Amino acid sequence: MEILLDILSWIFLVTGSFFCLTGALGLFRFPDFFSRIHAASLTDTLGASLILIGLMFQAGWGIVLAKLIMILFFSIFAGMTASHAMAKAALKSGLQPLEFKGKNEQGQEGEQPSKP
Amino acid sequence: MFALTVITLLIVMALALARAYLGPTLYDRILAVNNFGTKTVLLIGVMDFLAGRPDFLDIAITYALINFISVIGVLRFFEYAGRNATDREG
Amino acid sequence: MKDLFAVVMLTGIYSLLTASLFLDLDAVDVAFTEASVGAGISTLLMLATLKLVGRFERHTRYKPALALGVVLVTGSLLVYGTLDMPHFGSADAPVHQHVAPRYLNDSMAEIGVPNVVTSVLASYRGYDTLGEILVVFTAGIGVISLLRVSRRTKKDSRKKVPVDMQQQIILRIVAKMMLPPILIFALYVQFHGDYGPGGGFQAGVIFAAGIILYTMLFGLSSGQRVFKPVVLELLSALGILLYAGVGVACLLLGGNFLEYNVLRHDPVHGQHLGILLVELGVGITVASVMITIFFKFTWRTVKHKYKNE
Amino acid sequence: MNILGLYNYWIVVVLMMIGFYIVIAHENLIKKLVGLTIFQTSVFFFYISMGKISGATAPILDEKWQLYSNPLPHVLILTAIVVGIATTALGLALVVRIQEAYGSIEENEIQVQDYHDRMEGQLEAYGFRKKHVLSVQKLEE
Repeated sequence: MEILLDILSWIFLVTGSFFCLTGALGLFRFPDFFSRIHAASLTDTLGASLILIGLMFQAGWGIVLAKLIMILFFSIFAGMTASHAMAKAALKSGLQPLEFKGKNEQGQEGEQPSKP
Repeated sequence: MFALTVITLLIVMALALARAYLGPTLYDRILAVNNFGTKTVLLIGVMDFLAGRPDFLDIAITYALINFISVIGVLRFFEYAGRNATDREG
Repeated sequence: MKDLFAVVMLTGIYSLLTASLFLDLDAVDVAFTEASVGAGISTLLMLATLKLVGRFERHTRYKPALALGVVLVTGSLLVYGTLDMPHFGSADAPVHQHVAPRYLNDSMAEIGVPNVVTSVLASYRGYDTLGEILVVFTAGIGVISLLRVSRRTKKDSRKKVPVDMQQQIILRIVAKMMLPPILIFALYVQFHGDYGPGGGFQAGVIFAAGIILYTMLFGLSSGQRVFKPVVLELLSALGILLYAGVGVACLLLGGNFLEYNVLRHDPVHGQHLGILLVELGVGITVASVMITIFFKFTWRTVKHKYKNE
Repeated sequence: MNILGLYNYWIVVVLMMIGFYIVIAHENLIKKLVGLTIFQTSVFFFYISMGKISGATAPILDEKWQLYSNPLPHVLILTAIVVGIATTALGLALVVRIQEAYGSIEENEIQVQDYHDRMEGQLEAYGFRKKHVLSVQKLEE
C-alpha cells in the first residue's frame, strides 16, 4: 500500500513539475502577452493541481489533507480568474494579439507577422 | 521526490522572474508576478513536506487566498493606462 | 530602470522569495507575517502611491562613483566584522545559550502553549509587543494626519463601483466568493495562533487584506459603509486599550503589569486567557490601522482622478 | 578555521549594501524607499539566520522533535515586519505630500526648489522686491 501511494505520488509530482516547467518556458519564450498568458495559465492550472494531488497521497487522512484540498480549490479559482481578468484588461487597454496587429497594420488577411 | 519538485519549481520561478524583469508591457509584469505567486504556494507546500512537518500549510493557504489581490490592485489603479501601456524604455 | 511600476512588481517578487526563505530557515511565524504583508498590503500601497506621483522616474542622473566607493568600503568592513561570528547553523553559538533554552524547555509548563513564538511574544516579552503595537498605531496616526481628507469634495466624487471594475464581472463574483473564506481564515489564524503558526499580527493583516479586496472591487464608499473611518480610528485605539487593560487588570489583581498568572486561579489558565486577550488586541489594532491607511491612500487616488478630469 | 560556514552573513551584507547603494545613489524617493525595504529585510535575514540551528525544526513544540531553532529572533522580527510596513506606509504618505507640494519626487529638484525659496526669503528680508528676485533666479539658471 505504501509503495503504491509512493509510486502514485511520484507520477503526479513529476508530471506536475513537467507541466509547470513547460508553462514557464512558454511564459519566457513566447512572443506576445496573449500567447504568454495562454501558456502560463493553462499549463499552470494543470501543473499546480497535479503537484497538489501528488502531495495529497503523502498526507494521509487528517487536517493536512483538508488543507491541501482547500489550497487546491482556492488556487485554481484565483488563478483562473486572475488570468481572465488580466487578459480582458489587456485587451481593453489597447494591447492586441500579434496576428490581429499584423492584419490591422497591413490591411490584408493571412499575413503573419515576423518574429519580434 | 520532493527535492526534485522543489528544484523544478525554483527553475520555473527563475523564468518567471526573468519575464517580470524583461517586461515589456505592464501586463507581462503582472502576469509574471501572479505566476510567481502561484509557484510560491506550491513551493511552500512541497517544502513543508520536505522538512517533514506538513502541518504548516497555513502559509500556503494565505498565499492561495490573497495572492491575486495584487492583480486586482494593478487593474484597479492602472487600467486604461491607455496606449502607452508599453514601456517607453527599460 | 526608469519604470517605477517594474520596480514595484520586482519588489513584490522579492517579498515572495523572502517568505520562502524564512520558511526554509524554520521561522514559520515570520514567513507567515511576510506572506500576509507582502501579498496583501505592501504592493498595493506602493501601487496607489505610483498612481499619485506618476509612473516614470524623471531622470537618471546618478553619481555612482562616490556611492559605490562608500558602499564597497562599508561592505568590506562588515564582512571583516563577520569573521569572528559563529558558523551558520551551529548549535553552540552564544545566541542559543542564554534565554532560548529556558523558553524551549519551560514554556510548556509555565505557559502551556505549544507555539513558543506566541508565548514569548505575548507573555515573556509582553512589554516589547505593547511597544511595537504602539508604533503601528502611531504610524497610522501619522498617515491619517498626512493624508487628511477635506470634507468639501467628499460628496460628489464618491461612486458606487469603480468604472474599471464594472467590466470585470467574473472577477467581482469570484472575489466575492473568496471574501468569506479570507475573513474566516483570518479568525482561524487569530485564535489558532497558540497551537500553530499565526497570531494577532498575521490575522490583522489578513483581515485587512480581505476588507481591502472588497474596497477595491466595490468602491471606496461601499468599503467605508462597512467600516466607517471614525469606527476604524476608535477600533485601533481600542486594541491598544485592550492590551494595556489586561496589564492593568493584572496589576489590580495583585500581580505585575502583564503577569497573566493572576487572571485565573490556575496560572496556566490565566496565561491562556491573557494571551488570548492580548493577541485579540494586537489583531484589532493592526487590522484597523492597515484598513485606515489603505482607505486614506485610495481616497487620495480618487480625488486625484477627479482633479485631473 | 573554515570561513565558508559564514556565508549567511555575507549574503546579508551584500543585500544590505544593495539597499544602502539604492538609498544613497538614487534621487527618486520611491526608489529610496524600496532600497530602505531591502536594507530592512537584510537585517531580518541577519536575525533569522542567527537563530537557525542545522537539523532543527520550527519552534512549535511536538513530541516527535527534540531540537528546535531559537524562537527569540522570530519574535523580534515578526513584530518588526508589521512595524516596517506601517512605517513604509508613513514614508509613502510623505512622498505623496512632497509630490503635491513640490510637483516632483526627485531629490535634486526638491533641493533646487528649496534653495530658491531660501534665497528669495533672504533677498526679501533685505528689502528687494519680488521682481528683482525673479530676475536673480533667471540669472542663476
